[in-house]
Amino acid sequence: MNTLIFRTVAPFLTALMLLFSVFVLLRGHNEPGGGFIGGLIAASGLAIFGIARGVAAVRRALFFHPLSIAGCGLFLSTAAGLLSILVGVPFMTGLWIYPKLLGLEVPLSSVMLFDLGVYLVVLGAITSIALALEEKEMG
Amino acid sequence: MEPLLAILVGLFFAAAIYLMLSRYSIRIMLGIAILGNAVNLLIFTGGRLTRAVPPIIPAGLDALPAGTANPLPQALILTAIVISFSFLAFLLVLTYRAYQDLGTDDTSEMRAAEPDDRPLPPLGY
Amino acid sequence: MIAFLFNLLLAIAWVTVTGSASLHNLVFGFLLAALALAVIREPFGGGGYLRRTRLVLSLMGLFLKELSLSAWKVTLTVLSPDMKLKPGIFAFPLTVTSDFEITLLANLITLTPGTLSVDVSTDRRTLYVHALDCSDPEAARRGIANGFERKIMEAFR
Amino acid sequence: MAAPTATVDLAAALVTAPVPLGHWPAILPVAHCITLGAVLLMVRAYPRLQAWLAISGLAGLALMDAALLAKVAAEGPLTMVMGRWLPPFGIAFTVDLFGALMAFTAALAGLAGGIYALADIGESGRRYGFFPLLMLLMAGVTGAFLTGDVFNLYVWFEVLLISSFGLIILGSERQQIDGALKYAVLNLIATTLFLVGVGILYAIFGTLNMADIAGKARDIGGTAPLMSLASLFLLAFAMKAAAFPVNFWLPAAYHTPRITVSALFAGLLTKVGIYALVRVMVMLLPAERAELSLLIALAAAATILVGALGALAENDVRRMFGHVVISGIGNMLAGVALGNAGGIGGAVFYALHSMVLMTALYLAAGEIARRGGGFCLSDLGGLYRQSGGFAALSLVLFLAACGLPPFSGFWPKVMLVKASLDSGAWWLAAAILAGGFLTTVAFGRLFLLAYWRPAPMTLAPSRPSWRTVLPIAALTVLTIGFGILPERLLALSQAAAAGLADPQAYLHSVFPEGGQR
Amino acid sequence: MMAYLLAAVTALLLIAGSLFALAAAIGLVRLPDLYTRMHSASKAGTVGSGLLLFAAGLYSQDPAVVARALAGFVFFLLTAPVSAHLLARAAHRSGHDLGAISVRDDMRNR
Amino acid sequence: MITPAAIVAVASSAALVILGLALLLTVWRVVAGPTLPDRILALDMLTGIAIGFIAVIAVKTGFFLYIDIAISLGLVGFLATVAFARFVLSRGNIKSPPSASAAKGGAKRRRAGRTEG
Amino acid sequence: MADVTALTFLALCLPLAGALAAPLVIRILGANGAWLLAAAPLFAFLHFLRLLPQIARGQTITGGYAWVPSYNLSFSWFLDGLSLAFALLITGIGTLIVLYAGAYLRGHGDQGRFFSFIFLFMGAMLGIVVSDSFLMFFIFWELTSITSFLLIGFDHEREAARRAALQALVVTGGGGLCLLAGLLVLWNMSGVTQMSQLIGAGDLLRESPLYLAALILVLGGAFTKSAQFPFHFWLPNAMEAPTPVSAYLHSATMVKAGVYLLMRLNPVMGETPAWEILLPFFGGLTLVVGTALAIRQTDLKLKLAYTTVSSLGLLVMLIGFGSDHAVEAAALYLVAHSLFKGALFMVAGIIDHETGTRDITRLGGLGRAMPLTWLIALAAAFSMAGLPPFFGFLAKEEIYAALAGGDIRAITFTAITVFGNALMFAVAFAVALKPFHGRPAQTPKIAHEAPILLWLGPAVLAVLGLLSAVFATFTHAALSSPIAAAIRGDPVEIAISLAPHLGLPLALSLLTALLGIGVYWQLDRARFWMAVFLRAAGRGPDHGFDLAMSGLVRFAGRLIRFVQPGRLEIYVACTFLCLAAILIIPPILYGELPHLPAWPADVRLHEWAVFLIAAFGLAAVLVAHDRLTAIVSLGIQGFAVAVIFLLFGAPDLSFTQFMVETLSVVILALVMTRLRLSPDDRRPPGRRLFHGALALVCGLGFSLLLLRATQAPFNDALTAFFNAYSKTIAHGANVVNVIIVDFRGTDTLGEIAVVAVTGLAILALIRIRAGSERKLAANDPDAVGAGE
Ligand code: NA
Ligand code: NA
Repeated sequence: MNTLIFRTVAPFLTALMLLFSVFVLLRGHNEPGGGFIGGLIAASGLAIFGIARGVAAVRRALFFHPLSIAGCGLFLSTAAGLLSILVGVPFMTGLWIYPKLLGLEVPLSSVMLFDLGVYLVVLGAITSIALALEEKEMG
Repeated sequence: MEPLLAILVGLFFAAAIYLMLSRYSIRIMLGIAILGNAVNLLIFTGGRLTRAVPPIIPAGLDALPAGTANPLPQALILTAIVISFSFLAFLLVLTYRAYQDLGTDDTSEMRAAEPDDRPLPPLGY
Repeated sequence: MIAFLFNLLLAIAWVTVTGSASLHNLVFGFLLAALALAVIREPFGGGGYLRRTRLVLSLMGLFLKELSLSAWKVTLTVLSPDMKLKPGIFAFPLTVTSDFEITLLANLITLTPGTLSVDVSTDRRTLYVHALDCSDPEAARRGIANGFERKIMEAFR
Repeated sequence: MAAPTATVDLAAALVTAPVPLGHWPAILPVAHCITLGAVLLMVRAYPRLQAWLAISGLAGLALMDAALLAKVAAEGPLTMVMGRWLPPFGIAFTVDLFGALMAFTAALAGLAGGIYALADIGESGRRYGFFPLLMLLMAGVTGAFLTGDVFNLYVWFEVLLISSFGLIILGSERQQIDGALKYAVLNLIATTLFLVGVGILYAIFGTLNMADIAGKARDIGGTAPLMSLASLFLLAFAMKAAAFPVNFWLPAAYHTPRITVSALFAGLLTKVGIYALVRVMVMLLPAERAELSLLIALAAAATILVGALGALAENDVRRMFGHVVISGIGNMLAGVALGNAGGIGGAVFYALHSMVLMTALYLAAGEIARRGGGFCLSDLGGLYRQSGGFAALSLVLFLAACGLPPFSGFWPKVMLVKASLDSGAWWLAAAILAGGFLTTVAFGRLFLLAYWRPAPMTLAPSRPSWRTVLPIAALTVLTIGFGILPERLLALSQAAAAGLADPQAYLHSVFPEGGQR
Repeated sequence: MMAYLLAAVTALLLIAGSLFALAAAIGLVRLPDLYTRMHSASKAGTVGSGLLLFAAGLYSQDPAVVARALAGFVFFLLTAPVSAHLLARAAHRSGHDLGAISVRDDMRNR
Repeated sequence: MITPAAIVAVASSAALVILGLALLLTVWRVVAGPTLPDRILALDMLTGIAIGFIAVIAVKTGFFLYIDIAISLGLVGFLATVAFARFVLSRGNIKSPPSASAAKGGAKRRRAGRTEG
Repeated sequence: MADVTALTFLALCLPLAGALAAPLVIRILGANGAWLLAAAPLFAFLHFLRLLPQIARGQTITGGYAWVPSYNLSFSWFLDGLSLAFALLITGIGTLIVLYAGAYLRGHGDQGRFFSFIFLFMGAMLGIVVSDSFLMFFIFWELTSITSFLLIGFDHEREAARRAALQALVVTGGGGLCLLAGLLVLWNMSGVTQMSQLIGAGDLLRESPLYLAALILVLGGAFTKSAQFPFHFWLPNAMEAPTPVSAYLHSATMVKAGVYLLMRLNPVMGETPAWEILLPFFGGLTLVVGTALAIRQTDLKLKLAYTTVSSLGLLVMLIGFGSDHAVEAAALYLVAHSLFKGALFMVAGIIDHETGTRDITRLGGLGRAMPLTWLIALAAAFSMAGLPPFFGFLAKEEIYAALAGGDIRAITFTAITVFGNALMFAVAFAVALKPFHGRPAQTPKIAHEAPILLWLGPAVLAVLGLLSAVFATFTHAALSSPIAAAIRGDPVEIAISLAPHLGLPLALSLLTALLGIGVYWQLDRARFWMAVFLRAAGRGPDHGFDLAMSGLVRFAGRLIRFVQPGRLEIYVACTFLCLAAILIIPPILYGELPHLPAWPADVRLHEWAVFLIAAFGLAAVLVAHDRLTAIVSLGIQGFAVAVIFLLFGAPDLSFTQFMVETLSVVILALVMTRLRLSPDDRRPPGRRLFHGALALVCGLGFSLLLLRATQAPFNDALTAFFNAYSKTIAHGANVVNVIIVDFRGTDTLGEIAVVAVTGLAILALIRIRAGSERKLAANDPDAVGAGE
């Protein structure tokens, strides 16, 4: 949809949506949200970008093929589960560390890694679908 | 509350099934979309209903106070929603491909895999 | 420069949205925003905005006022028993030229009373506007040119 | 957020005892498959690397499953609760003999399919994800066999289902699209019914852990709609397994994809349905199974006969084999219907035999087409003259499929007929034998027409490729091995059946303290 | 007293917002053609839901919620005109003419 | 004694009812059309009202976390409208002969199917 | 004496070793490899021969190894007079056949393969007669069916051979399944799994209510294998096999398996009315039909084949009689038949081999060119005709002695036997005289005397036929009496010898000979009248087989096209019909209907509104006449569900539902863009009504089930657990999310696997174009759609 207005607005919207998606991802553990919804929002943002500026622009922007991103996410999630073998606890046991970063305690956990994986999978897969459909549309 | 929801669930199932009984792939897809909702509502109701108290532990408390909604069915449904969404997406694209390649949305005309004129195997030896 | 500013804006947006105004959160938000922007880096070629912040704010003020009015007017229109409408699409010759300015103008027009941007011509010289009251297109054109368009040019040039 | 400060009784929430490394085999096969699937997804652009990763990964999976089987056979059921949460709160992977046997056999079939794919799946198929799909299919199959949680079972079902969707359309021929649509819609209905069953089950039991359910089902009976629930599960799994009268999706679709895919489907998918049926009906709801046994037996008999007749009626070799798969499902259902040790043991043995055999049969069908130029009986011929070795392999597979000795199909058939006669279901025994007879006729005709009959035109001498011959030959050797030296497998099947009929060991593995709420 | 004031303002915002939304809906039903209906939806509708969001933010007395409510509102402001533009443009391009009541269409002769 | 909470409760209930009415009217437009863009517009509007609905529920229940749902709904609602606009555009000109647009995709045209969506 | 068990096992394995070695040996040594290969059965024969004295003393030999202990099955054997005699015949004649085949198939490209099959068959046959365990017996039984399939179809390029092979497989394989059932019933009845243990269980079996069922099943196996009417037809067709196969299968082995089984079971199942009616009836019938058909044939092998049928009938008849004499007669005839029929088949093969034809009407005067063969043929024919001084004579005398009696049954069967024997007499000389004397006829090949490998086998058999009669006392002691004892279940002394004895049997023999000469005299006329008669009687079961096969395929085709019509709508309707039944019937049948719930009192107004909107959305989807209305209505019900989630405390669900519902609608719209389709309901009204009713029933069923399930008391232990530990241990305030990523994270792992695969699958679906694989194979660079 080659309209000047949409082309101009889309990047801002996409950036906002990506930002919001990370926000939703990170707070999911305590409030509604999480990796899946975050991923959906991010993918929606990229879809808007793609509709406005073409699939090629999104592909350039992502650098990796969306499915590789999904694969990476799946890998991270499984890895988050497998980490526990190092500690001698069962698969998928939540592991938490609290490193001090610039004087502030930052909670990091395998659970977050897992949710990040979910986010990436959803982002990658849905973007891949959207781009494939969109590309077809043009062709 | 559950009886009312049970009736609604029945309606959802009935609508989904009626749509899926159609010959036309688009109506089948619509039916599948509704079917997913029907099942989710069923699981939701099956976990018993509580009004408007989300299972989110308020700041300052260590555990949920009594009277909050049952979180487990919600978690199950979340998984189910995602899965049924994935399947719906796949099926939609499949329908599109089927229409493109087979030239029809009428499933009773989609006979590439099982044509009417399938021959019998040779009867001799 | 634009990238940096927009980045900072996004970081501030992050801080407000997350509701934690610590330095860490700002830095984190800045990083995230940078990431988000990196994804859509193409549109940010050059130019600068910082010095026009005041003008932007004034534009925003005008806009909010117009928006409130607009909603009210529409409400009145639809609730009036006989909607005396003379709708139509008129062409508005654009003075602003950059993508950003045209977009901003078009959106502001949409959000103001009785007008709605439908399209920009391919040569980017004309904006087609739908108006609920199209009995006097010239007046409408003048209103836009002296209102939003002028303010935009002030703020962004 | 800060580290938790509140004092919590950890022992009431977590498995506090250290988990030995020896428990990891319960989850590793699945984690391995998913990890590898993820990696393959990332290296989709490098087909050669993909192939080698996938094959070595599948071999690794087979080794892991073998180790798991050995462990379970030696020490009894093995449980690992994900996330250390006490059962039934966390998801437990509980591996008993039944699950371990199925998983191991599935891995073998998957490995064979993977090797065959090297020759069968072309460039575009690989680029669009054959190997990642295969790995995730294996993840779904293995997960389904190993999990001890009903909802988790549903999830693995879906993983394998969507992977199968992906596999079935690789190639995108018209036939494939048509077959895939039917396959997808009908299978989706089946999994949805399964999900409904899980929802109702949760509404009734308030738990999802199989051991927990197995323990509670015996108390709850009579106060809850367990018969309706059991019937629902029966329908859902019967559809998955392709039992008559809900078997239509299988012949509608199995002949359309690439032959490797058909082989994997035939070997794995319906067996997962049977697995779930056995797990749920025999272990979780035994009283309800007994009530429904007549219905199941009728369905079994009909499935056997319709499948066998279908095999006779098809001109396309792949469709014929599809009906043979169905007929086999009928045999397994018969075992479930009987429900006694012989019946369940026979069903288990049959399932294992069928996984190996059906994979091999479809791979052989691919080889038939490669050598004979097509799948249609009316055009085939001369295969015997062309290669005696391949004809011999095929013949062994055919005979095994007919249930003739001394190949693997014989033993489960004997067990099932014996079990039928023991419980007085002579008509079921008759159906099993009649099915075997009709299958024999069908395969006899196939051998006559495609192998013995002179070729309609001179066949080009085919270049044998180790990628196609090795998997078929290896599976054939297994078939012969199971036939001639059945003791180990038979003993394991019977032990698995005993474990299902009396799940005390299973329960104990999940609840070592015996504590259940 | 503050509580009453807050409650009153919230109540006012709630009622006003929902009324705006209702007005937009009425407009959607009453206005004669697509393009006029768009005015109703893109203005009254946006303001209506914006007011309701703001009411929620206000009543929560939590700056974070207020900020989010505002962010949401801004987002609608960004998207509403774009979607109106896209829809109007698409409709016009695909041959949906202005209603009979219209007096002028400069786009027709492009 | 009228408490502040009661005031808000009454107002929010009233708002819910008003919004419910608005929803019904909008739904009517969705179903009545008459043209495709009309329906799309109505659906867009429906999203907007739903956002307001969620905000009111947030007030009513005191769970302000619902606001995030409203925001995301705004985001994807926009996406839906964009997609529908594309749909309208790609359908081609409704006034030109239908065969020109329907031939796309190489698929056989439905005998009885209606092109108007 | 070396370890008998190990040696016996070795002897049993020798044929298998031969099968494996044969292709290699033949490839290296050519046809002369037969000498080497013959060593395998010869050694086995010698081993069994060594056991003869022990068995003759009335002992039995058992042995074996554990095989499938968990099924109480061992690889075990049981040798008594009967099994040993069979083992000797199988290995002995087998040795001769191997030599014979070496010459007969000299230069044949597949000779090695042929030997493999023959050895496999030999091993299977040996297995049948020595097996102690039922299951092992059955396994070998089926193996003979399979290997005979391969042997009969050896000339597979000829349709007739393929047909005959399939026929044999179908008939004997089908019978085998009957037998399996019968054996399992026997196992069930007696509780034993070994033949040797069964012998003591005779009374138990005969009194069991399952006796008749078991008998019929076993007879189903035995009659098909031993070609009893009406299953006789496969046997003559099996003459499509090369002559060595015919000679082997139809003299001492394959077709005798059924007879062996009946003999084996006689002590435990015999002497009951059913046994004594069924066996003689079918045996007698088979005797008559077989001889009659034999007369009609002009093909040497077919003539012999039909007499095999009648001989088998005779044996079955005798076993059915079960008297001492009958059993003795059966034992004698068993041996005699094996010897003469093997010899005659080989002679027929020699004639065929040397002249190129087997048609009796085209042969004559061969005696001059092939005197030795003629001599052999005459010797065998004498035995077959029951003339002294051959073993056949003893057998026939004993048969008549057995049948002699006063009652009508005896007279009838005597008449039948005399008739049958007379015809066999005629056939014997038709085979042994017609081709050899008279004017030499033109044959495709010029006849010469056969090479040694060809005549050696028949010569040995013919000589044995003579010697065994001459030294009858020794033969009886070593062979016949132990056989009879095994059949009878008691020790038996057979006394008959060539020594002159007057009496009714001799008179009957004379009558038989006279009749036989008469028939031989009028052979051409008899053949003509027989043909006329058979034509009048209609086509036999052989033609019926063709009809059955094609009918079966046609029926199956019709059935499968009915149950597998290829229309998705029918599949779906069938599925939902099953669903409706499952949802409605069990609750009614098992009293699981819910009790009537109290009407919920506290439903609020806006809740009603949401329910209504949901229902409205559903209705709108159903009646939508165009795609967008349908899609948008779909969105309405989806939104309503999301709001329901919101109203009942599930913000995460609501969140996700909103997102997913919107995205579904988006994808629907994107896809619809390219599908110019109408979602209109284009069903005829009747179908609509049916579908509507079906859908409503299913919906009602789900409602009832859900209602009933929620009326049971709820166990919320899981929820309590999650609520208690979500924050304290898992560090998350949003319990739902903690469940998703921690408590039940494995579910989510599977879920994202689904999502990832969906991405991949859809990409494949969109990108791969039909035929791209094919194009790629042809190195077409444009094959895969847009590159990545
Ligand atoms: Na999730
Ligand atoms: Na708007």
